Amino acid sequence: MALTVEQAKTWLEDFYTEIEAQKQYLSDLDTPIGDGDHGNNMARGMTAVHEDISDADFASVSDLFKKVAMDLISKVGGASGPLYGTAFLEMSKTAAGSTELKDLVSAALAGIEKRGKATTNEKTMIDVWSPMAEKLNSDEAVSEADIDQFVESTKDMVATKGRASYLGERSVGHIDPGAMSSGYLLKALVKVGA
Amino acid sequence: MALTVEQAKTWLEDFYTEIEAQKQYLSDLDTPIGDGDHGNNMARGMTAVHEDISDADFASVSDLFKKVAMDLISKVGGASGPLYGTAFLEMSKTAAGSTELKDLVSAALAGIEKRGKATTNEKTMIDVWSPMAEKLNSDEAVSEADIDQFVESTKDMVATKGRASYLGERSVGHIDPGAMSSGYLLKALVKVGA
Amino acid sequence: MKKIINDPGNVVPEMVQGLVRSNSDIVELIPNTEAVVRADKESMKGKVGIVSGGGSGHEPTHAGFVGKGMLSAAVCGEVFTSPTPDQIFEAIKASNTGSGVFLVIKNYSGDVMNFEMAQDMAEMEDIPVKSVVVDDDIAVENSTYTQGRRGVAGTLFMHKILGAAADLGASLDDLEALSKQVLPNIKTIAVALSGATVPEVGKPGFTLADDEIEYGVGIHGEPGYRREKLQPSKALVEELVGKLKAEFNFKPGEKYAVIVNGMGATPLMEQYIFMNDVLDKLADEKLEVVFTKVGNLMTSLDMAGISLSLFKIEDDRMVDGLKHEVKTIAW
Amino acid sequence: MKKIINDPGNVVPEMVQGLVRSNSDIVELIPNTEAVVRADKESMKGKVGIVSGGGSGHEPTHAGFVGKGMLSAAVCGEVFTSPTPDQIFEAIKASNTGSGVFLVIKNYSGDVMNFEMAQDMAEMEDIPVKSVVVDDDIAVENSTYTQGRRGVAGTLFMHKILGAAADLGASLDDLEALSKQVLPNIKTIAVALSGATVPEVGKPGFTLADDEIEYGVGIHGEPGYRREKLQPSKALVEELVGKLKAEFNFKPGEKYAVIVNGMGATPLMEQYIFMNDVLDKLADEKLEVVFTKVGNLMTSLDMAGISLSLFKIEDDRMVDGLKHEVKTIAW
Ligand SMILES: Nc1ncnc2c1ncn2[C@@H]1O[C@H](COP(=O)(O)OP(=O)(O)O)[C@@H](O)[C@H]1O
Ligand SMILES: Nc1ncnc2c1ncn2[C@@H]1O[C@H](COP(=O)(O)OP(=O)(O)O)[C@@H](O)[C@H]1O
Ligand SMILES: [Mg+2]
Ligand SMILES: [Mg+2]
Ligand SMILES: [Mg+2]
Ligand SMILES: [Mg+2]
Repeated sequence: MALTVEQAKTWLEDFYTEIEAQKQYLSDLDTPIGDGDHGNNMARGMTAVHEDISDADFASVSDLFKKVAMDLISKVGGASGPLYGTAFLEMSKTAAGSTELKDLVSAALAGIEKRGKATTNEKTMIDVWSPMAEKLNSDEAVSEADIDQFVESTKDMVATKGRASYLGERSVGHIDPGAMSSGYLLKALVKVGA
Repeated sequence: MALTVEQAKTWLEDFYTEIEAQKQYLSDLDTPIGDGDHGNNMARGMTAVHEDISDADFASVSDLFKKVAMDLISKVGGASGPLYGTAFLEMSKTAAGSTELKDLVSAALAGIEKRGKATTNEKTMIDVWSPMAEKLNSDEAVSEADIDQFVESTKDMVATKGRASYLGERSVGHIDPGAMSSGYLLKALVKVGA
Repeated sequence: MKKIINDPGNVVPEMVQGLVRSNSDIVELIPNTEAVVRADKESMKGKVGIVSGGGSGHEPTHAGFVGKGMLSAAVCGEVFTSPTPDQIFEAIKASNTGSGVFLVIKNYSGDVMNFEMAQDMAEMEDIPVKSVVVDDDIAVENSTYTQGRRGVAGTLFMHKILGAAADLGASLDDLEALSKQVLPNIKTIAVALSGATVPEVGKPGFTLADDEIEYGVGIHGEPGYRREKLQPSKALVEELVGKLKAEFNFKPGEKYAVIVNGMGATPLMEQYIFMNDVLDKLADEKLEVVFTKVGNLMTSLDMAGISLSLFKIEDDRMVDGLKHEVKTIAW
Repeated sequence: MKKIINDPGNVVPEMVQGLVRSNSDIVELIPNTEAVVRADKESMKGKVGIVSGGGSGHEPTHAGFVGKGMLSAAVCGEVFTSPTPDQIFEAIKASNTGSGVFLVIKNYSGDVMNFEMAQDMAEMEDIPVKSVVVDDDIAVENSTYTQGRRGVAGTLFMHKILGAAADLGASLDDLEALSKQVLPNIKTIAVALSGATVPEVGKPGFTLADDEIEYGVGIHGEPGYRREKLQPSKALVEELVGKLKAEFNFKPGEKYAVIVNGMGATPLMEQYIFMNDVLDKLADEKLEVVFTKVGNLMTSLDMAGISLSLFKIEDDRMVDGLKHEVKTIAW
């Protein structure tokens, strides 16, 4: 379960393709409980990532992730930019030692939690990353259906962090857009089969 | 055919009532070829006139007209304020000597022409005042139907003065709002039977 | 009609109150009028007064331009309706410190007549008064047989130049001569994306389809010269600068001042994007831009749209006038 | 969507270009960014820099408040989207003349995180940086377990006070202390008449019926606390001042500064009428109003509506700060 540079590139290219396809849907999810830009934000970032990695060679997964982190940090903005940027920055640091999925995902989660000062059950992307890390760390297999279910779980939560928190109870009944995009990212990761 | 103070008051009160009733219609006429305020403008002025004359006594027609002129000048604004104001100011001057209808109307017409630097066939109130003065000066009787026809004649004209002139040829097919309000004024005058 | 007002018939006095009460260091109400005069009386001493005004609904025009270095007083008429002569006369009196008063009038039949009557009243009281009638809107064909062109946002150039000159001590005759020099060199053209709603009327003066614009609309929603589908900013600039070019007969190396004016409901973001395209286009024409201003300066209530005003600079002292320091609410 | 733009994906750079090109005496572009810094470098020498920024679409905020006496630099993010740390870091570097930089951040998760990352970057290069997170929007319930209150138009009080202090030579520590003194005393509440349309989205973020308003809406169209039928200005004032009263716990004789802020599509006429009613209401409450400002200051694109900000003055030096002279595009 260790990620190679090739696999990592495939992962990110698949994610890029998915974001392009789901851009409108992600922004639509962000409309009732946010400001309707999550799809645009992610697409802006992943377009830059795609342009920078598709024809480039990377000596290591760590180098590749560092590039991805920088692109996301400098292109996305909003809340998701620093969160995904920090996730990849932490994964880059970890990948210098290990590219085991459980180590990478745990590092990303720690970065997101630190950056966003949030925890589980606050209706954010953490509610996808956290159960994912947990399963991996107990050496359980994670299916795409599992991830769909992590994403879906945010629907019934009350948002207490990010823009959706302004809605309080009214945020219930909507899937969190950042959870959805994180779901796409992690499903793409599962798919490369590392 | 000389106007008394009582008749003059009746005239102006009738005009006030008519303006109140036709306020919306006058503004509607002013919408396609102007700025849609002629009814409001006239109503603002005639409300002031009504308040100032209904319970007051006037020593002469001249005094009464002076009061009316001042109210119209200071309350109406726009194009119609100075025009009607000047008309009553000139009628006030003339009334010191004669209150014959033909003298009054001729004085008003001269005032309007001077103030507006306009002449007949420019699709303005002059196209009502001018034929009215002409008929009176040739000692012909003027019926309400005659006045309706003066007003109606502005419909086919091209405006070359006032706001409607910005429309050029496109002003054709619409009755001039100032001609309509002048029609009301002169029909009310005919009705008092001086 | 969705407006933050109380009584549609009372919007002007309430607005003027709000304006004066929140800017008492700059303007004060002239008693018993809807006109305002500079609070800084010291700045008017020995200077010719500059008075302007017109219908309300164009805020910050005109009251927002009263203050040291610009207007001495401004008269606020009913919405889109010329003010009355008695109010203009009060503004003239309040602005006269002995050197006379210069009137800046926009070319509408109502404004011209009311200001002329006020001028008559002032002359009867021996106050020397001169005036200029601004007619910068090139959307209207000019002809001696018509009312002629309307006065729109280019009028602000006149206010600024005359205000600066008066501040520096120009006489009434100087100001008249200066106004004649400025007048033929200011031209404006607008494009509207939506009509304006006068509170007492309650519905827009005209309506445009969701994808329609109208070129050449006046500041009271007077009709323009063409309707068409919404265009990108660059195409709007192409059309509007094209019209101005034909009027000015641009020659490479000429100097221009530029105002991009929002009509009321158009965000500043769009105004800056439009200005960016205007500057590109004027550079293509090899013109030198010596002064720029962007903002909601002469609005039409809630109309969406923009007007573009150019001022051809034939004398560099005009630039000094444009840059002369002022203390107003809105310049 | 009816907007004067070219490419919806390119509105920010084109707007920033237009803004900088038409105000080159006041601001200049920081190379390779969408951030602007003061043109007047002399005014920054030996002073602590003040940097703010956020998503675009709030013009004239923030770039319009860059200039001597106010901000040193402003970072323009994508529309309604926090700017990125690298751009903020460039603004910090451009504003640092050796005395450090103070950041004014509005309390949105994105802004806080991006500014924090920029602050980390600056500290790695040994630039001393401190910051304040403004959370003046009382529409949102406050709680340590949530994101907390949003930063909205009351932030302008913070910019003005800190800008004046920095101009007079305050140190980074002084500014931090001052910001802590100001923060609890600024509170804002808004009412929206219509939603804003982000160019890349193409449709309004929310829609209201023809006769409907929403209290408490945020500057990105975040939901408010109640929808109801359109009310007269006086009733809106009653509601909004009522909310502020409950927060401040008004006591007779207290001094307040007041900002009435247009959200973008609301005419100045309505803003002045609203201010007139606000001043009446505050007088009823026996409060003393020591400073007022009215205008489109922190907008939300083409949203119609108004926000009302109060700043409780506990120290008269704050009034000096508010009145301190500045040279900016829009203050
Ligand atoms: N403090 C936080 N911790 C973790 N995730 C957060 C936090 N704040 C926001 N998010 C995530 O960011 C997503 C919104 O991203 P986006 O729409 O791109 O940014 P913005 O809210 O600035 O418009 C949310 O759906 C949520 O998953
Ligand atoms: N120069 C003029 N001479 C004569 N009548 C004029 C002139 N200009 C305008 N009018 C009259 O004034 C009327 C418009 O009045 P009104 O709507 O009250 O003023 P405004 O045009 O300022 O809104 C026109 O219908 C026309 O009859
Ligand atoms: Mg969002
Ligand atoms: Mg009219
Ligand atoms: Mg009118
Ligand atoms: Mg956002």
